[in-house]
Amino acid sequence: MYRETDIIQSADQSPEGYMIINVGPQHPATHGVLHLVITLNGETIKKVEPHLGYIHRSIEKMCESLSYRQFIYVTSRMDYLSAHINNHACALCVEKGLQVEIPERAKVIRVLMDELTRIASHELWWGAMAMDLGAFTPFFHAFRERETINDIMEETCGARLTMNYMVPGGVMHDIHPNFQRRVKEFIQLYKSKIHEYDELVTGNIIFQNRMKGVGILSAEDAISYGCTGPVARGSGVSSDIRKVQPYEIYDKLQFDEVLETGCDSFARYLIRIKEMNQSIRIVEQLIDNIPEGDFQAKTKAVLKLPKGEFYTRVETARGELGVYIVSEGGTTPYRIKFRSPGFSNLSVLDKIARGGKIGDLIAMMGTLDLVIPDIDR
Amino acid sequence: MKIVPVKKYISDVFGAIKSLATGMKRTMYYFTHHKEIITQQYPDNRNTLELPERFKGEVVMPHDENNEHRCTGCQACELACPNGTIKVIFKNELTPEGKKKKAIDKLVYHLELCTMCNLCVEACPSDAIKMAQTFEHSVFDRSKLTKVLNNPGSKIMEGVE
Amino acid sequence: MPSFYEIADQLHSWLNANFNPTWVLIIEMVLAGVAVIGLFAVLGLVLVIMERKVSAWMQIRLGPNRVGPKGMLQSLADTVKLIVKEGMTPSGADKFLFNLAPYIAMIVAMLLLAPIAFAGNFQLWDINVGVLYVSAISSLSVISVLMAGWASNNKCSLLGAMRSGAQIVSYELTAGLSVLAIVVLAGDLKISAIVASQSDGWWIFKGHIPAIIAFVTFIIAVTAETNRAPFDLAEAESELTAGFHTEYSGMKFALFFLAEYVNVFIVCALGATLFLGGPMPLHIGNWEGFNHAMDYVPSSLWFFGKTFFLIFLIMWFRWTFPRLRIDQLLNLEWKYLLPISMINLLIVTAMAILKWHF
Amino acid sequence: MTNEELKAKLTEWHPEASFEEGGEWVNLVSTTGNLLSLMQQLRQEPSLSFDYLFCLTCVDFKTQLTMVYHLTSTTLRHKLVVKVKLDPKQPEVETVSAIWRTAEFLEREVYEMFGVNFLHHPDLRLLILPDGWEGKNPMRKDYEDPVNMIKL
Repeated sequence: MYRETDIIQSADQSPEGYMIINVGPQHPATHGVLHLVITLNGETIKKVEPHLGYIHRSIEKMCESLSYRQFIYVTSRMDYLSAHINNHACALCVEKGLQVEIPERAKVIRVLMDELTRIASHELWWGAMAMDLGAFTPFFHAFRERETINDIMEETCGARLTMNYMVPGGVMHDIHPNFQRRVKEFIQLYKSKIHEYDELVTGNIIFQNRMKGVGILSAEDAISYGCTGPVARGSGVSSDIRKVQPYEIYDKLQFDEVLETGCDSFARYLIRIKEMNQSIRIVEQLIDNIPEGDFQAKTKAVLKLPKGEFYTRVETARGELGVYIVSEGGTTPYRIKFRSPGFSNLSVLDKIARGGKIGDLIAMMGTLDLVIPDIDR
Repeated sequence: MKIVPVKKYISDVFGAIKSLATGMKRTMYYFTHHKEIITQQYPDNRNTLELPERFKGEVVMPHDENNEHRCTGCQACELACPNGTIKVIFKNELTPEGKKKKAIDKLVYHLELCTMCNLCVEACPSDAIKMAQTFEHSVFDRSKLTKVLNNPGSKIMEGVE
Repeated sequence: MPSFYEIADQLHSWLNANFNPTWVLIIEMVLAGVAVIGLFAVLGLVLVIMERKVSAWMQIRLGPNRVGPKGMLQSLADTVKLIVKEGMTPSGADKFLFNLAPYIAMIVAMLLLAPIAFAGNFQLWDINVGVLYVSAISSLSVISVLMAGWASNNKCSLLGAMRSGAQIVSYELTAGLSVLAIVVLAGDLKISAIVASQSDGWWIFKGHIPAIIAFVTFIIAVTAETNRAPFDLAEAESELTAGFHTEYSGMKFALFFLAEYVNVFIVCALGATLFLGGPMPLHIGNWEGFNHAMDYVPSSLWFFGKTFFLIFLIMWFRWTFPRLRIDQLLNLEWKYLLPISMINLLIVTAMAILKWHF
Repeated sequence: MTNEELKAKLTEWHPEASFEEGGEWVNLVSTTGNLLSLMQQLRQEPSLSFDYLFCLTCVDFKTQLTMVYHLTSTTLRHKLVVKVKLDPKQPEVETVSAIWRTAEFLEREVYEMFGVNFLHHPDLRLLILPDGWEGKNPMRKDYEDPVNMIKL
């Protein structure tokens, strides 16, 4: 796929001592098939150039031939760690077109699932990030909590990763009778274990030195590069869609948008740790207050969106996911665009990595929380 | 170059050692507390392993004791499937009154294409298909993944339209 | 139960009675060689399974538990797999150096075993500059790493090798200075003499706080010198895939792997000998009954017990800490460990002159 | 700023600009010639300060290609959709990557998927498609690939 591009040719004329290394497509720290061509001077990074497309499935093109019910399942495969939230965004966008009001119970269930997904995603990120830095043990500790969430998901949605639980008009099944009990058990487990995260990783002097002061991303750059989610919030840019453009019932919930002004890798790290606590807070508010009623609004068997354009923004675990549907009035979307958070977060990597060491690059990639299928779509 | 005062230098060293010791205490706790181990020994616990009833393993068509199923052949599942996993093949059957009636010959299911999205089960108006809780699907020959869901010789249940 | 010393002694006199002295020497050398290789194999197997179990328990999982009782033969099965695997040489590699490097790593590790006192009066070679010998030979291990990294013709390997070079050269200093502290206290470079000087108490107890500081700096420095996490920058699998041994496979990879573990064993054995009394039993002041009971434990058990305690310590580090960055690694050495151990050496010297230690 | 206020303000500036109805946000239709100056104005005008380009894409309407820019402001929180219609035979438009750096990657994606040529783009190369890709642009409606596209 990658043969010889300008960077190789330009490197031939580059100053003596520059070295070009391919990080990926198969590399332990890229968590997927991301391919970075990095130019080094010794250990110092001079340039990072991403090459994408190794896992591009052309989901946008695929969706053009799928009906409005069918295309939602594909989006689970984009950012597989926040599959629920991707599905949620699509369902919201279709509902916006259909002008369906969904039952209150479905809204609450959706938000609960979203927040559990967010916690699960951040758990995995935390483990993987520590592993990138060379500490293996946190990975397994993170999986203990993540698997509990996966079990809850499996019981209610029938799958652990790509659930396809959100459908236009509500959710596919009602929640499982055990759901509330098990979520409460999970909250107990989470609260009894969260301090270990600080003991093992956050407070560790080696970890802090690896993270503090590296990968500086100023607020202006974060905005200009279109960074979203924890990456932008780590630079103090308020960008939580749940706050700035609330959807579902987020405007009625008590939670804080976590902001850090450190602008470095450590700030981005702290954001995600604190965000997990906020998500727990949301789950705690909702878990005993799931209203009775239908879990799905009545919709027609064949959905047809009116001619027009529909755009929804939701906050996934990685940032803002935008779903842009152009409809010509048929049963399939005329054009779908997914504005994925990873794509714009990746574009900033070259900016923040320059001047750092190879180890810093790995740490920065960890704090950007890249999911490659989300970037490539 | 910045000069660090001696006092700060020493407190840095001790702070660092303390933070490292905290982490080591945590790993030592798990090293000595084997009850916290969460591993499931998968092939060994196969007999006791229970999957939730909603788990989406593969699509099956339940038959009753008379070898009758509920599928009317309405093709709703075929239309609902995003991947073309299900193909309904028809045959003509004679009803007891001597009329010709359309019925399914085979409901072909391509497990290798299926993404377990549950849309076919949702779409089915007569609850003829459901998701089974199996998950050990690996086979040595791809053709074995193409399944016929209705049993040979089966027919539609009385009263299902 | 006869001690190692008695067995060796009886063997020696039996050989002397039956063969002429030249043959005795040759037979003894062959026996020693076989013993060292046997020890290598056993150490490799034991340490690998130990590491895997330690890591598993710290990571709330079970670890290997299929091959043999409680999975204890897992590393044997791994060895068989590695031997059967094809050892590939990349086409662009410098074939001679590429194939030589793992053997150099092994030979260095083997040479280091010579002066180690495994039990009371039981040494292969009680050289009079034993500590110096160990310090000198152990710095050679960097050559095999550099050779492997360079000959692989792979940029990741090269970077790993260069990191390793910088790292080992720096940490040699601290390791040397920490060892010197004990040499100053014991007043001898000979391993047997250092062991003998601890018959009334181990140096870590006798030497007050400076000995403890020397012990801590020694442990940190040897962890770095053996390329173990959190100082495993030469491998750094999340950065450089596998660093200097990216291109190695099969038996050649196994040799690197084995050499790493044997190096860990040797530095821990040295640490146990210098700071924890080696084969000397634990004696506490005037507790006659206690001291007497301790004497009944064989000296080889004492030695291996202490060594494995230190090995466990190093494994504990590995499975707890994240990896350092290369500049932080060097900062740690030059800004923290080196000044601390130098000042410490001064204090120890003063202490030795003024006879402040016990 | 509400949609109506925004619309009034934009009409004041660009009397010739047209608006498309529909959608929850203001749809401003610009021309290829005016685009860059309009965008700069939108970014720099303090009462608008559209500093955040959250979506840049292209839609193939067969008779025309439409570039769609979704803009918002991180301080004022209003949104604007800017559209530019391009000729599908030879689609060319000025790059906005100097105004919003995120456009650099997004435009590279549009370049390879739709064949839109962005003038003065700093680094207009293939990003996702393999190097040496020849043939049509995959996201165009007339793209055919008998091997990889399976029609159900």
